[in-house]
Amino acid sequence: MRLSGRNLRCVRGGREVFSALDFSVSSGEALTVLGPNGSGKTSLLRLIAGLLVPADGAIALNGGEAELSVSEQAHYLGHRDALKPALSVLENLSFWRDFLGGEMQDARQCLAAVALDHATDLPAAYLSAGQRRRLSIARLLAVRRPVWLLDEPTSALDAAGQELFVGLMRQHLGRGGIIIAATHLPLGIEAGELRMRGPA
Amino acid sequence: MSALAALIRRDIRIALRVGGGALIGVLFFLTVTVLMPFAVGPDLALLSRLGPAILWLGALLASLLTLDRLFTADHDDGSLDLVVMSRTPLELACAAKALAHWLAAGLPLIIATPALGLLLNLDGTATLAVALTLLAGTPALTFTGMIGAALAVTLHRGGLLLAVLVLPLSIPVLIFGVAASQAAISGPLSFGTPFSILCALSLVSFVLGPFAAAASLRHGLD
Amino acid sequence: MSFGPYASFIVTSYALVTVVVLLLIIWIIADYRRQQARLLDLEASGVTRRSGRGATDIR
Amino acid sequence: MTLIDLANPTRFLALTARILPWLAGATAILLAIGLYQSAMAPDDYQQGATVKIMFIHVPNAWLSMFVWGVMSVAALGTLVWRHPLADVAAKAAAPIGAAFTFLALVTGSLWGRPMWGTYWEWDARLTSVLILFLMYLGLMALWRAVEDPSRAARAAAILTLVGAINIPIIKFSVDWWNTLHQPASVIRMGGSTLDKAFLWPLLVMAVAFSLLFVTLHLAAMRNEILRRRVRSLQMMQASRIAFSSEVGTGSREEKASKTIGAA
Repeated sequence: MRLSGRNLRCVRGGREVFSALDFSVSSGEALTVLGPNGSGKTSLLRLIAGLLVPADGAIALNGGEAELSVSEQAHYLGHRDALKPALSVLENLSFWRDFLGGEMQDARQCLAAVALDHATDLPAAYLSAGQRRRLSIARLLAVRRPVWLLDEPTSALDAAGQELFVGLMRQHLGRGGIIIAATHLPLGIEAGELRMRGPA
Repeated sequence: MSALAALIRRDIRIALRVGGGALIGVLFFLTVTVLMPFAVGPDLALLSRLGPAILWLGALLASLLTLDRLFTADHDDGSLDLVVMSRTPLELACAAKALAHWLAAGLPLIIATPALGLLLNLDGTATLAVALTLLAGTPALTFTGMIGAALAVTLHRGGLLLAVLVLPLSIPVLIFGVAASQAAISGPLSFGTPFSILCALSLVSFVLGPFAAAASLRHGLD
Repeated sequence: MSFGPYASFIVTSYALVTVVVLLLIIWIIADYRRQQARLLDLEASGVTRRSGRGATDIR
Repeated sequence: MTLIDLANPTRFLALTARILPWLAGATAILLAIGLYQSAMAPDDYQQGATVKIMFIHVPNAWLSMFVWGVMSVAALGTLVWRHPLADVAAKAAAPIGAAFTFLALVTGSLWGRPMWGTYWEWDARLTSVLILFLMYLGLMALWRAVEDPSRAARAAAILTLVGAINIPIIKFSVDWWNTLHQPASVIRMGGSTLDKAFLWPLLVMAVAFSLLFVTLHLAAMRNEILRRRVRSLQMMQASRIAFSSEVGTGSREEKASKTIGAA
């Protein structure tokens, strides 16, 4: 499996964020996207996720399921955690597992993997920022998708949470997954680097 | 299919839990209807003549009021991104959200109609006619209102703008809804003609609403 | 004892009051049981109140 | 949370547990006496047997206003004295008050049906009660809309007090509006010249229903206190998870990765 972008150009609000950008990641590899604020890290991730349309260029996933688009084979972990405060931890996770579709895992085991298994019936409103992030990470495990697009994944996590997350990322890569992460902090796994220059 | 069922289940759950707004719509409907006689006067004959119109206007405003957050809530917490990335077509997801909204906020309005009919001095037939036309017509209000709710995400504005956008679109539904209930009460038209047009409007909105809303959401993402 | 021509209205209003009051009582009792059960669940999972007493203790 | 915050509701719970059975018993006895007396009461020469509806309508109507009064005092308690139980009392009273108001409305309309020929007449009294009912529902909606009880408390208290000031104004306006449209009132409900034969059953029923309210209110307050305890325990549970996961991550991670890998 190989995820690649060729000659990508992104324009947002009439302003060119980046242009002529190429990247390529293979199965079992991780890529960190580095660069100053405003250099288009988030835009690149959203472009790959299909949430933005490139002004130029194309993104392709070779060796994936042919009838599915890239975005349907990718997980996106953004700044906003897509949790409903009125629902319990388990309800939140089960909903995304059922809705996203694909190869499903047991929701309780996924919560155990992020150390939230004692809080299954707690309303998500009571969770701290770090716990909310853990719950979002559990979503990546609940449905298996080969591409993980992570936007500052470790920002709200404590040391233990980061360690736990590194383990989960290693597992994902070990199964032939692909990770692209935009981050300021070292991710904790061996990864290629893509430096965004920022607006010219 | 189970993906859509999960979406409908989640939306209904959120609407009925603490903090959800489903039952506030009914309360609004009740209040608007009770206010009318204070403006019109307590003349029972007059009220029973105006009754269907009052109930329809109340239901229209109530269903519009609760539509406001249909997509903006999901947009604000990032859920909408994931809905777009799912393997379910966005059109179907929109339809499921509208259906859930109608079940949680539209259906209670119809259940409340008989009690309000009593206050407006409507007899059994008239109340039944209004309830029936609301049952056929409120889905159309929800599904056309959904277009406005999707536009509100694109424009980062909701509230009054939504009302201004959607109210003109709901004029046909209002016309045939009130016409059908009046026909059942006093004639001279037969009930069937306006009622079948009302049903047709609902069916058209089932097709048009999800497509327009999905298109608007796709372009509105950033 | 006869209620005259409007017996149904009298019976209906008394019946309705009975039903609503009973519903209120049932709701309050059910709510009490539910909260009590949730408190016991929480205590069973090892969460206790800061004062060191059980949350269900009333004394 | 200070010690008094905890101690007060705890003492309240102990007190409630002790007096609730007695209250319930007293309510049942008084209700039985009241019902017997109202069944034995003679027919009114004008209204016939329908006067019997008065014995349940008037207590409910009285309670619909009395409960708002209780809530207003509680609202003052929340805003001025910041008594920890005040908000609990106000919140627990609202659904009960709404139920009594609903009953006042329905029994009033059933009482009026033989006189008016319709179930609903925009009679000044009934209309005022209807508006009171809407205000109860609005207040309940306010409590439901906000998840955090301490934030909802002040908003609800202000609304309750505004309502208490507004209710007489609304009553006056509705009276004025009503006389403007129909000069002669259809009937005078429960006029001031009540025969002794009606007065006694009515008084007993009014006291019985008031006791019923006190009983239900205390029980509902107990539920509300327990609900808040559940909430604070859940929040403690949430914060404890963060703590425990920090301690035991190493082994937990290995175990978790095995289960996920096998799944």
